Amino acid sequence: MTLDTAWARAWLARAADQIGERSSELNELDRAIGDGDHGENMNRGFIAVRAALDEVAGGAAPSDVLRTAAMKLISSVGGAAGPLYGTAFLRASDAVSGHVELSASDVVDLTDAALRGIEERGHAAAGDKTMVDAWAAAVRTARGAVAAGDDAVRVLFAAAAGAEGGAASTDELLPHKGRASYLGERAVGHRDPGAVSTAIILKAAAEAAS
Amino acid sequence: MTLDTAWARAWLARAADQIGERSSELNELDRAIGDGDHGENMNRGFIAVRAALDEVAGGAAPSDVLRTAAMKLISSVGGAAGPLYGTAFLRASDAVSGHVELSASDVVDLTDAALRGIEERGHAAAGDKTMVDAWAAAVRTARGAVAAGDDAVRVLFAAAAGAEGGAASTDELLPHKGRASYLGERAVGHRDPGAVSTAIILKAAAEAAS
Amino acid sequence: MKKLMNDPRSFVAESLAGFARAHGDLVRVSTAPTYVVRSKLVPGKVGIVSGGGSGHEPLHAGFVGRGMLDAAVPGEVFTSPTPDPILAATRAVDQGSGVLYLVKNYTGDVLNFETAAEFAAAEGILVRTVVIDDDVAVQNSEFTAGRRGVAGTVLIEKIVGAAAERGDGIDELEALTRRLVASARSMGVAIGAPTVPHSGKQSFELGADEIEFGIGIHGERGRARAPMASADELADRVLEAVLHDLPREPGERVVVLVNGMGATPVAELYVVYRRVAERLDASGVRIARSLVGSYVTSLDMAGFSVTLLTVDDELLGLWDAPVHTAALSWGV
Amino acid sequence: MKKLMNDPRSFVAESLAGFARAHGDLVRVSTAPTYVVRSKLVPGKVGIVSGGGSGHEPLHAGFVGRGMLDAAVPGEVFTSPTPDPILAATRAVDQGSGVLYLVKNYTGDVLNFETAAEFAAAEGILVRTVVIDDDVAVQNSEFTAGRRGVAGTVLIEKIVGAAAERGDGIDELEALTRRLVASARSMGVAIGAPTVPHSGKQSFELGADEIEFGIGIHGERGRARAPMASADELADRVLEAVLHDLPREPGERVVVLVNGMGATPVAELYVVYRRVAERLDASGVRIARSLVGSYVTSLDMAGFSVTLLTVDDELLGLWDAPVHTAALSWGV
Ligand SMILES: Nc1ncnc2c1ncn2[C@@H]1O[C@H](COP(=O)(O)OP(=O)(O)O)[C@@H](O)[C@H]1O
Ligand SMILES: Nc1ncnc2c1ncn2[C@@H]1O[C@H](COP(=O)(O)OP(=O)(O)O)[C@@H](O)[C@H]1O
Ligand SMILES: [Mg+2]
Ligand SMILES: [Mg+2]
Ligand SMILES: [Mg+2]
Ligand SMILES: [Mg+2]
Repeated sequence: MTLDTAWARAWLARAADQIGERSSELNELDRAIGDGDHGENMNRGFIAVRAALDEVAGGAAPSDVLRTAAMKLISSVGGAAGPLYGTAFLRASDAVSGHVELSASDVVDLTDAALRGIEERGHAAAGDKTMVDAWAAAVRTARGAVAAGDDAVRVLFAAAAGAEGGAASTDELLPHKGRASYLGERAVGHRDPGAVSTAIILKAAAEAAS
Repeated sequence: MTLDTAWARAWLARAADQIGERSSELNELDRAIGDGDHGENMNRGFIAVRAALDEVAGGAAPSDVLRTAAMKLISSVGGAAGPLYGTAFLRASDAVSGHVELSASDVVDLTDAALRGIEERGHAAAGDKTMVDAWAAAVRTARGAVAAGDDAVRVLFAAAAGAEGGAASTDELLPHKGRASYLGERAVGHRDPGAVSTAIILKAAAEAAS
Repeated sequence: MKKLMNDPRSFVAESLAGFARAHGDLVRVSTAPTYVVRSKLVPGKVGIVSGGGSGHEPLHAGFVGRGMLDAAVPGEVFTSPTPDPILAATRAVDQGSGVLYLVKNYTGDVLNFETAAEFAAAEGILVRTVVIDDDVAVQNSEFTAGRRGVAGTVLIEKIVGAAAERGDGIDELEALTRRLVASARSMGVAIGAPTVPHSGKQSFELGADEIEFGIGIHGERGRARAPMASADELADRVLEAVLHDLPREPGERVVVLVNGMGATPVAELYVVYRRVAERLDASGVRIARSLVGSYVTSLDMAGFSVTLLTVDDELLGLWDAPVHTAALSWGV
Repeated sequence: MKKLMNDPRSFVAESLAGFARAHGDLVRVSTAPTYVVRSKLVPGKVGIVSGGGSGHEPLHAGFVGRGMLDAAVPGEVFTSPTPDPILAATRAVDQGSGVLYLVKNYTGDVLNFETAAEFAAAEGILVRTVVIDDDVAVQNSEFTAGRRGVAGTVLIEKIVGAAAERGDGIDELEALTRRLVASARSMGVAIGAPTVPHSGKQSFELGADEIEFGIGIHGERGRARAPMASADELADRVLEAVLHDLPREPGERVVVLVNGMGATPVAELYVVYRRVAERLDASGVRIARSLVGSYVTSLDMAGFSVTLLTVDDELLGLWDAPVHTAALSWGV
C-alpha cells in the first residue's frame, strides 16, 4: 500500500481504535506515576479526531489530514499531552506539506519533525522519561531502515518498532519532566504513559499501511 | 456489713472501678444502637465522683454521699445519662435522707426513688428499652426479698440480680426512648447500654456490702 | 479511617483552641467551663445560645458572631454539654432582656439545657427554650424520642439571630423560632460512616455498594440500609421525603440547604444541588435562596442532607441581613 | 470510596451546573466552551483569569467575583483545560486593559495557557502570564517539572484580585503577582487517597497507619511514604519544611492558610492550626491573618497543607479589601 491520503485517514482511524481499546491501560500507567488520566485524555482527543476525518476535503493531501488531527488534539485532549501531540502533528504536517504520497525519507522527516516539535514545546530531551523517548527511538530506527534501502512502508514499521522499544526503555529511567518528575526515584520501574501512547499511534500508522 | 456511710463510699468507688473496666463494652453497646459514647460518659462521670468522695465531710450520712455523687454526675457525664443518673442519685439521697444505716426497706425506697426520678425526667416507662427496665426490675426483686424477710444486704443483692435481668430483658425490646428509638426494629436484638450501666452500678452496691 | 488529632480526649479542646486562635476577632473561647461567646455583645439584646455535642463543626461555634449566635456550648464529641457550661454561657450573654436557647431535639441536649434553664431562672435570668426537630427520617410519635434536630438548625440560627440583632424581644423571638421549626424539614444519606475519636472504629460498617438512608448526625445508623445509587437517584429520594413532610402551599418559596456531612467535597454537593433545583422547579416550589456546603456535619461521615425551609418576605429579609461569623458571612 | 455522582464523564459539567444555579448572582457559567465568568465585569479593569484541571473545588470557580477572579476555566478532573475555553474566557473578560493569567505550575496548564495566550495576542488582546509554584515538596531544578502550584494560589488570587479591583495596571499586577509567588510556600500531607471519578480506584493505596508526605493536589503520591503520626507531629514536619524554604526576615509577618484536602473535617484542621500557630509564635513569625478550611482540594483526599505568605502593610490592605465570591466573602 502507498502512504497516501487514504492511508493517513486509515492511520488516525486505527489509532483512535487502539487508543480507545487501551485507554484504561494508559490510565493505569498514569495512575502509577502521574494523575491517572492519560487514557481519558487521549481517548477524548482521538474520538474528536475520528469525527473530524470526514470534514477533510476530498483531494486533500496526507498533510491536510495530519493538520486536522493536530487541531482536534489541541482542542480536545488538554493536559500536557494535548499541546504536545498537537504540536507533533502540526510539525509532521508541515514536514510533508502537499506531498501526495509519502516516500521513505518523508517518513523520517515526519517523525523527526514531530520529535523536534515535542522537544521544543516541552523542553524535554531523550532520557527524561517522556514520550520523547518513544519518538526519538522511532526516528533512529526509521533512519536506519532508510539507510538499509527499505521502502516507505518498511520504514514506517521500523519507526513503530523503535517507538515500542523506546517506550520500554523508559521503565528504568529517572523522570525529569512531567508529573512523574515529582516522584523522582519512586517512578523508576514504571513505564511512561505518553511514551506508550506514542508507540500505539505509530504502530497504528504502520498497520494502516499493510 | 452494714449499709452505712463507709458502705456508700465503697459502693461508689467500686462502681467507678467497674464502669472504668467496662467502659469500652458500654461504648460498643452504644455504638450498635446509639452514638457510641455511653462508656466514655459514665467513666468521665465516675472519675469525678471518685475524686469527690474525699470531699464528703466525716460523720456524713449515706445520703450525703449519694447527693455528692448526684452533683458530680450532673456536672460531668453530659448526654442523656448525665441528667438521668444525676436525678436518680438525688432522689435516692432524699429517700434515705439522714439515715445513718440503711434498712432492708430503705434499699427498696432508695431504688424506687431512683426509678421514679428517671421515669419523670426521661418520660420513659418500663418496656421502652432504657435504663428504666433495669431499675424497675431491681425494685421488683428488692421488694420480693423484703417480703421474704431478707436483711438489707440480701435485699441489695436481690436488687442487683434484678437489674442484671432487667438489662438482659432489653435485648428483645423495641426502643421507644433515646437514640435507639431512631432505629426502631433495627435495634431489636441489642442490649441497652444504660440498662447495663445500671446493672453494673447496683452490682457494685451489693459487692461493696459483702 | 485516620484523623488529624493527638489524644482523642483532648480533641475537642484542641480544636476549639485552634478555632479561638483563628477567630479572635469574632469570639472569645472560655475553657473550664467550655463555651464560645461573641466578642462584642450588644447591650440590651436578647441572648441567643445554642450548643450540643461536638463533631458537627462548624455548628455551633462557627455561627457565633454578629447577626447569629451570642454563645455556643460544645460538649464532648456527640455528647451534650452538662448544665454548668450552659449556665456559664447564659450568664455571659445575658443583657437583662432574656436568653433564648436553641436546642436540637436529643434527649441529652433537652435534659441538660432544661437543667441549665432551671439554674438560670433561680438566678433571675429569663430563659426560653425552643427545641428544633427538622429530621423527617424519624417519625414523631410517643414511640420515639421524636424527630431529630439536624441541618435545618443552621437556617433557624441565622434567621433568629438576625431578628435578635434587629432588636426583637424574647416573646417575638420565641414565636419566630417556633414558626421556623414548623417550616423546616431535612433528610440525610450517608455513603461513608464516621469514626468517633475515642473508639477509633467506624460507627457502622458499610459495604462497597451500600449506603445508609435517613441518617442523623451522630453516626447512628439510618432508617434503612440501601444499595448505592446515582447522585440523582439519591437526591430524588431525599427530596421526595422532605417535600412529602413539608407543610406548604402551591408556589411556596423556600431556602434550600444542600449540606455535606463532613468528608464530602463541595464539588459533589453541587452535583446534588443541581438535581434538587431541577426537581423543585418541576414541582413548582420556588427557590428563594440556597446554601451549598458542609455546615452541620457528623465528624468525617461522607454523604449529604437536604433541608427546605418555607419563607416569606420577612424571613427572607432576615436571611439576607448582615451576618459575620466564622462559617457564615455576608452583608458586612 | 463512593461518590455523589452520575456518569463520571458528566461529573464536572453537572457540578458546574449546580454551582451556576447556586451562584447566579455572582457568576455566569458558559458551557461549550466551559468557563465561569463574573456576572458584573468592571469597565476598564484588567481581567484576572485562572484555571486548570477540576477536582480542586472551590478553586478556581469559587473565587470568581468582586475583588478576586474575573473568570475561571475548569478542565476535566485533574486535566488542564484546552486553549479554546481559555481563549473564550479571555475574550469574555477583556476590557481593553489586558488580561492576566494566573497559572499553577503544571506542564499541561502552562502549555495550554501559553497556546491560548498566543491566540489571544493574535487577536490583539494584551495577555500576561505568571506561573505559581509554591509547593516546597518538589525541588526546583532542571531535573523536575519544577515546584507545583498548590494552596498558595488562593492567597495570591485574593490579593492580586484586590489590586486589580483597585485599578492597578497590568504591569503593576504582573510585578505584584511575581512578588507574591516569591513570598508564598506550601507543603501538604495525605492521610487518605483520593478517587478519580473515571477510574473509580484510589490514586494510591495507603496502609491503615501510613501517610504520604509532601503530596500535590492531583492524587500523585508524595515525596515519601511515612508512618501515621499525631496531628502535632504532622503539623511540625510540614511547617518546618515550609519555614525552611520561606524567604523571610526575623519577625516577619505572614498570612497562614491551613487547607483541607477535600475529605478532612474543619474540626481537624483547627487542631492543626492550633499547633501551627504555637510553633510560629515560638519561631518569632507573626501571624497577621489566617484562613482555615478546604480551599484547594484534591477530590476526596484526606489530609491538609500549610501555606505561609509573607506580607507587608500594603499586601495586608489588599488581603482585607472586600471580596465577594462563592467561597471567600468579606467586607461586602
Ligand atoms: N515536558 C514534557 N515533555 C515531553 N513530554 C511530556 C512532558 N510532560 C509530560 N509529558 C508527557 O505527557 C504524558 C502525560 O500526559 P497526560 O497524563 O495526558 O497529561 P497530564 O500530565 O497533564 O495529566 C507523560 O506521560 C509524558 O509522556
Ligand atoms: N428518655 C429516656 N429515659 C430513660 N433513659 C434514657 C432515655 N433516653 C436515653 N436513656 C438512657 O441513656 C442511655 C444513653 O446514654 P448516653 O449514651 O450516655 O447518652 P446519649 O444518648 O446522649 O449519647 C440509653 O442507653 C438509655 O438507657
Ligand atoms: Mg495525566
Ligand atoms: Mg450515647
Ligand atoms: Mg452522646
Ligand atoms: Mg492530568
